[in-house]
Amino acid sequence: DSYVIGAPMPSFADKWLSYLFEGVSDFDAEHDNVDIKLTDANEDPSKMLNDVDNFIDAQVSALLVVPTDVAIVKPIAKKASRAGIPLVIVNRLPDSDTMDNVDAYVGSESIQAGIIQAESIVGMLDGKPGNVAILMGVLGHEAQINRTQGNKQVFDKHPNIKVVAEQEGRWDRAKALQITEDWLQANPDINVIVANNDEMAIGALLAAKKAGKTDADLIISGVDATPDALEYLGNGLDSTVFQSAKGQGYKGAEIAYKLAQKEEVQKMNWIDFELVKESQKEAYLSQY
Amino acid sequence: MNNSDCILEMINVSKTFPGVKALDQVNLSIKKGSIHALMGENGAGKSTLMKILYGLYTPDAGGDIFFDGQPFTPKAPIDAIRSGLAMVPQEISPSANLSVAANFYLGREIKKGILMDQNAMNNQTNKILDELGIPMSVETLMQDVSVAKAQLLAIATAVSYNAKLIIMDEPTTALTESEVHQLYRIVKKVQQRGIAIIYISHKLGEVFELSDEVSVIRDGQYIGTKKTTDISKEELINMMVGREMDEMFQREDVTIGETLLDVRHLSLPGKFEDISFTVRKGEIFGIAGLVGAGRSEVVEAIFGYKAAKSGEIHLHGEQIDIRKPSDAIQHRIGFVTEDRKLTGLMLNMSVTDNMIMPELHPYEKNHLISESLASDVANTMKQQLRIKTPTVDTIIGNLSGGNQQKVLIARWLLLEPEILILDEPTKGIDIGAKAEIYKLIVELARLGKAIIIVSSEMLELLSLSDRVMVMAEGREVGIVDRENATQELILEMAAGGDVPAVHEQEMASQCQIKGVA
Amino acid sequence: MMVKAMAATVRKTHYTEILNKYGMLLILVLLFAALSIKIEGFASLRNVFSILEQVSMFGIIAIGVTFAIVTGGIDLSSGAVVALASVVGATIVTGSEGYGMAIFAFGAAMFVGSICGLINGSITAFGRIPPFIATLGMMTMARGVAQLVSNGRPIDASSDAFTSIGDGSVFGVPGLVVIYVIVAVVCHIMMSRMTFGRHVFAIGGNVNTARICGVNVELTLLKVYVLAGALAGLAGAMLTSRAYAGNPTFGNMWELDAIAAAVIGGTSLAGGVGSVPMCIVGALIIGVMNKGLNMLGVDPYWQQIIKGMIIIGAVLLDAQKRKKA
Amino acid sequence: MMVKAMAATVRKTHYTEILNKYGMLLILVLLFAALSIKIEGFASLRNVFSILEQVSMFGIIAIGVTFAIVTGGIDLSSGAVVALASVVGATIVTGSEGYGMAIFAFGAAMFVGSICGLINGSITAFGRIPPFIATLGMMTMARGVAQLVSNGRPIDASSDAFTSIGDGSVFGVPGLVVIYVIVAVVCHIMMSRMTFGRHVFAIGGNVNTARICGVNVELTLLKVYVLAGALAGLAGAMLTSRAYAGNPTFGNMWELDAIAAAVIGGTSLAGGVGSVPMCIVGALIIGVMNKGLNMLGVDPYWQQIIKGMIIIGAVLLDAQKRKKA
Ligand SMILES: Nc1ncnc2c1ncn2[C@@H]1O[C@H](COP(=O)(O)OP(=O)(O)OP(=O)(O)O)[C@@H](O)[C@H]1O
Ligand SMILES: Nc1ncnc2c1ncn2[C@@H]1O[C@H](COP(=O)(O)OP(=O)(O)OP(=O)(O)O)[C@@H](O)[C@H]1O
Ligand SMILES: [Mg+2]
Ligand SMILES: [Mg+2]
Repeated sequence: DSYVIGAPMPSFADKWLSYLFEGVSDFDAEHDNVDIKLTDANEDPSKMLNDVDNFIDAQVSALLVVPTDVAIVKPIAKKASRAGIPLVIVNRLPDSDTMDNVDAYVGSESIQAGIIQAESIVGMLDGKPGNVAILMGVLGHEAQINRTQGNKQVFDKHPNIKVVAEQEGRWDRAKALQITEDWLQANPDINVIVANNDEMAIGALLAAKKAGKTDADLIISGVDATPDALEYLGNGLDSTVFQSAKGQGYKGAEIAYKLAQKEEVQKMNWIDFELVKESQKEAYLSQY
Repeated sequence: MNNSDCILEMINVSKTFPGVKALDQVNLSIKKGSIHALMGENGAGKSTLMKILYGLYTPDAGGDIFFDGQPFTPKAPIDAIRSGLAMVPQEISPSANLSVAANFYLGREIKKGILMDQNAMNNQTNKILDELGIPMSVETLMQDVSVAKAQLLAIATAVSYNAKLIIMDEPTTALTESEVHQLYRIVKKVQQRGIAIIYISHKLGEVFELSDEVSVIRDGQYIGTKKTTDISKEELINMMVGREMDEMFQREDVTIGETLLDVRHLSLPGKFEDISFTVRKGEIFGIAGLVGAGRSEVVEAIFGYKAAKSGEIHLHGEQIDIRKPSDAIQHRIGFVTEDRKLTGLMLNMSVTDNMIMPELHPYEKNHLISESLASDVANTMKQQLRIKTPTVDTIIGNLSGGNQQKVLIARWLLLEPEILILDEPTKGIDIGAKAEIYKLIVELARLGKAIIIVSSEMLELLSLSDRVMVMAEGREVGIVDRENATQELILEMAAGGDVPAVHEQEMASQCQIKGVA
Repeated sequence: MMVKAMAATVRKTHYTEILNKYGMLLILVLLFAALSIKIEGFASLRNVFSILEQVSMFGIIAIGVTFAIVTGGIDLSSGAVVALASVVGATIVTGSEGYGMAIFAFGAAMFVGSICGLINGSITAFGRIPPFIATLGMMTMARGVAQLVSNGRPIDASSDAFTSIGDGSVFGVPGLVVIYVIVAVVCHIMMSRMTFGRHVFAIGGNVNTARICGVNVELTLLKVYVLAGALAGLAGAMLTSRAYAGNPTFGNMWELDAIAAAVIGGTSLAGGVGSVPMCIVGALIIGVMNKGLNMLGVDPYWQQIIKGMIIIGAVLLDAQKRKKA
Repeated sequence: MMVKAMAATVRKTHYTEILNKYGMLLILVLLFAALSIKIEGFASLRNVFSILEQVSMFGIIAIGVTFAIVTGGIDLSSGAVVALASVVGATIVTGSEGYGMAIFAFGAAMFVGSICGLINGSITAFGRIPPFIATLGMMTMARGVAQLVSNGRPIDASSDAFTSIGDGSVFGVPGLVVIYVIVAVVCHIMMSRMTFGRHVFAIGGNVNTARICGVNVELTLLKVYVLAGALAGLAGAMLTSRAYAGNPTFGNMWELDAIAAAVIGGTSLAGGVGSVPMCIVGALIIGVMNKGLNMLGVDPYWQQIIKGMIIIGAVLLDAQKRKKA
């Protein structure tokens, strides 16, 4: 038998996701009897619903979805269950009510990334006062909301650490660069910059370099452990958080494949975040 | 204060624009049911005065206006319309995307419930147009209606407002002789209904034919009002320009040289067919015909603005290839187009820019355009043509209609053309300026240039042209020499499209006859 | 002979006019036919409804935008207004169940949209600043307010009554499609048969003439932008009901799709020309194309490229046809 | 008496004209002064250069867009062209070190931009379809190609030679600012003192008249869009050099900032009016505002709302002043 799996994706312009897609494609390439079709919602939840509808119309054997935001999973799950098509959600965890209608989940909890990231900073500060600025992704995105929340949860517990500024860097290196320039000018006390992703962290460290700040002056931390970011690790960037994009993609595809064949699968499949510091740079680089 | 005979009284009305005092304490009284001509040179302030009445401009403080015995301060045209005052503006610009009937009822649509009653509007429009003798299909889009028809429609619209006073600002500039007569008829019909009319015109003939009284303003100041029967043409001209002047232009003769332009069998099917003529150095060549005869299309084709399908153009005895206007400019052909708004003005650019556009390199220094060089030249032109504008940097849209026209003529004079084509060149131009333009044209001819002039003003064509080509329905009817050209002959040729039988023999000896099978 | 030629041109004109008017419809039909041959099940009623449902939201926006464009203006704020309306609608409906609340949420979304439109319209009509700038500013502001209201997060709107509007159907016709059809019919009548519509055209044709003829230009513009805002608000409510949530990221760039739909449908950006039915045709061309490309499984990068080419191609084809004819 | 009155009005005109011309400059100065009082160090040379550097990229785009708007057109593709150019530039420069390669990358980025512009221009000039649609299509296409080329990922561009352009400075003036100034001066001369510029205005003023005056309308439009494309490409290269990477997500919505800058600077969307210096003033108003809001640490939600209000407010203030004067 041959199976078609519909895979609505939130954005094809996102670097981290592009590795996730690679994982999906790898699985596709290894299995002859499955064809996984990816679509790009351009970060538009409504577009994602259209894509889901289209796949349901095309009567795919399973749906593999990385949702644009967790709220959108609810109608997706309803549509899928109405059509009797198994649904796998990857990377972004919807609430437990919604999960009742989802067949399987692969990924992690975004808030963990924020927590891990913040704890590494608490460690690096080692009791010294910290004035933190947070660079956020596009406001309203699931990762922006939860990573920022994770950061704040940790910082709130430490009276020596204050969040002094937060702005929307739109996941974008150039935007983050500009904001950081302005921050450093307005507030020379900032000694920690936490970014919701690595691209913005790189923007921040470029701005820091321009402002003449040295490594010792500033702690900068990102999320994703992209190859670019790993290169900067220890060279301006102090930590990042790895979440296996390829692993999630591959695992998600595998589970969707199994569901398509009506096999039993485990419902929750956790792929945890890992803190990456300079010492582990080579190990992570070799994974790409 | 107010006079019960008068529908309108304006007392000490002034209007200041940035840099221009357009009106300075002007007085004007219009008697009920009379036709009142308003005259004055270009930029005298006639249109401004009327726009104040129509609520388009707010006058300076200090003046008073009484309409139908009541103080009158319109804030917007709708106020004026509601009080019983309607205007046919100088530059009519109907909504081209709407139908005739839609334009007719714009702003006062007939409704049935919440929907418009399209049928009623069509029928009513039809009825009114029939009454006034302007029959046409009321569902035609306005963009497909000729300028002349649009002008008559605008008048019909004004009439249908049930106005007590209608302002007509130069209603005949877009019309040819026959339509002018149609207009006279309509104006008189309107007057018979007891409606007063303010009639602005630069044409003395019209004023004497139609009006009961005539008022003159000069340089924004009120000069006086006279009964038309009490004043002579000379006196009226004197009032307008402030000096003695001849109305009839007497051109002197110019020696005519070799053939410069030779047009052979030019055709653009559907527009004009088989047009052939020559123009010699120093010659002024007129083209006559009714509206829609295709005169404009012929000269547009010669200039390369519209492509002719077949035919040849020879210049200096050599065939030339004109595909686009820049080719014509290269051959030093100039072209003052007929429609100022559509193909003439760049409304929001300065007078200077409007003048120099066809050829910029004479104003360049080190490959860069020198603003001072350009304004110097523009200033010279301003003086030469007596263009009334605060500075040459003024936006051309702020000039009066006649002065805009002068700028456009200046544009092509600056090219120092070998051949100058003028399509209705004196549209909206006052008597004094007209004479100046005529002088200029003759001067150009004396310099050995060839002039082609398309005009609907018979007097203008007759007094200027060495020869007149008459067109009808896209065909060339014949070419008449200066000695033999009479108004009657040309009109007959233009109207029939065929040479009238009675004249045939006579004319065969007088002129070359073309296009007659 | 001349007369005959004239008669011929007159007859030719009729064809031209028909092509002018219905050229885009032809393109839509051809596009649909081509995809139906290529994709099994494309030419099914189910699929047609699905396309209509997907089109309905930005299609409704496009109708509002058409009014604005016909006056010679534009509305860039509609996407952001969708976001704001969705957040407001979701806030109202979240946690409640009844139909009353659901309808109130729809009303509130449209009301919020109207307010945005009122601001757009006032700035444009009374401030005399270009609608491009007025609505560009509103685009930024409305999204900011949407984020402020929602604190940057999606707001659950999974009230059964409310979502049944987006999920349900009337005699097999999806609820959103029903709304689209109603809006289209009402707006078509407004535009083509009512004084308001006539004035909209007059303003776009020549605003000075309209004013001279006593058209209340400011009031008409105000109405136009309020209508456009209200329709964007309605689309926001529809999206919320479809997505079971309001979200400040909703409607991103929808204004461009809506404008594209209007222009593909033959609305002239210079103003004075446009119609609701043709705007629907324009929206359907975009919708059919989106659906077709997805169902064909075209690579998303290529989808964008092809989408751009189809938009340009359709308008180009239409322009060429007119020139030749 | 009359003469005196005239003299008075003439003097009044001058004030009006100055206000018309320099009203926005005044607003810029006031905005800057207000922020300087509020924020320590805002009124420093260092900060001014920083603002100029941040503005330089979309400011250069705004200059190109100004040309397009003056002809009566628009360019919506510039943000996407930035992305494409950045990806192309980064691809060339990645892994290489020499200055030759760096300059080649800049050239290639501008070339790619020009090609996009050439397509925009051809479609607009010869296809006679509205530039809004042509460049909207190009916007989608260029971003699609950028993603295709880069496979959706940022491309490293950390060649020292290349990044030194974005990082370096000439006599204390940041490199990007130097480029901005050069582009501005050259384009200002082109627009105000050269035949090409005069023709651009003529087309925007009245395209029929331009034709009658022998202007090669098609060629001029082509040049305008090629220029706009090349400048967007240049901005893309500058951004790449500043960010040490090319990225298909770069330049998102920059076209709107660029158009806003042009219009705030007094360029009329109806065509025929505009200037490079005022376009710079418009860009600086946006830049100063962005910087000020960031330095004040204004909540990101409120930033958007305030930004929208300032854009509308500035244009509104300008329009009011003119009306009164
Ligand atoms: N909107 C305006 N702004 C500035 N100046 C203006 C404006 N309108 C008219 N003017 C000036 O006011 C004066 C009177 O113009 P007006 O149009 O009333 O003249 P006119 O008598 O109608 O001339 P014409 O016979 O040429 O139509 C002119 O000098 C003109 O330049
Ligand atoms: N914009 C237009 N739309 C439709 N028909 C037009 C248009 N302009 C001209 N025509 C038609 O083309 C034909 C030739 O017009 P043209 O302007 O050449 O006539 P003309 O002899 O120059 O008259 P005029 O005195 O009006 O200039 C006429 O039948 C006219 O009605
Ligand atoms: Mg006048
Ligand atoms: Mg003509």
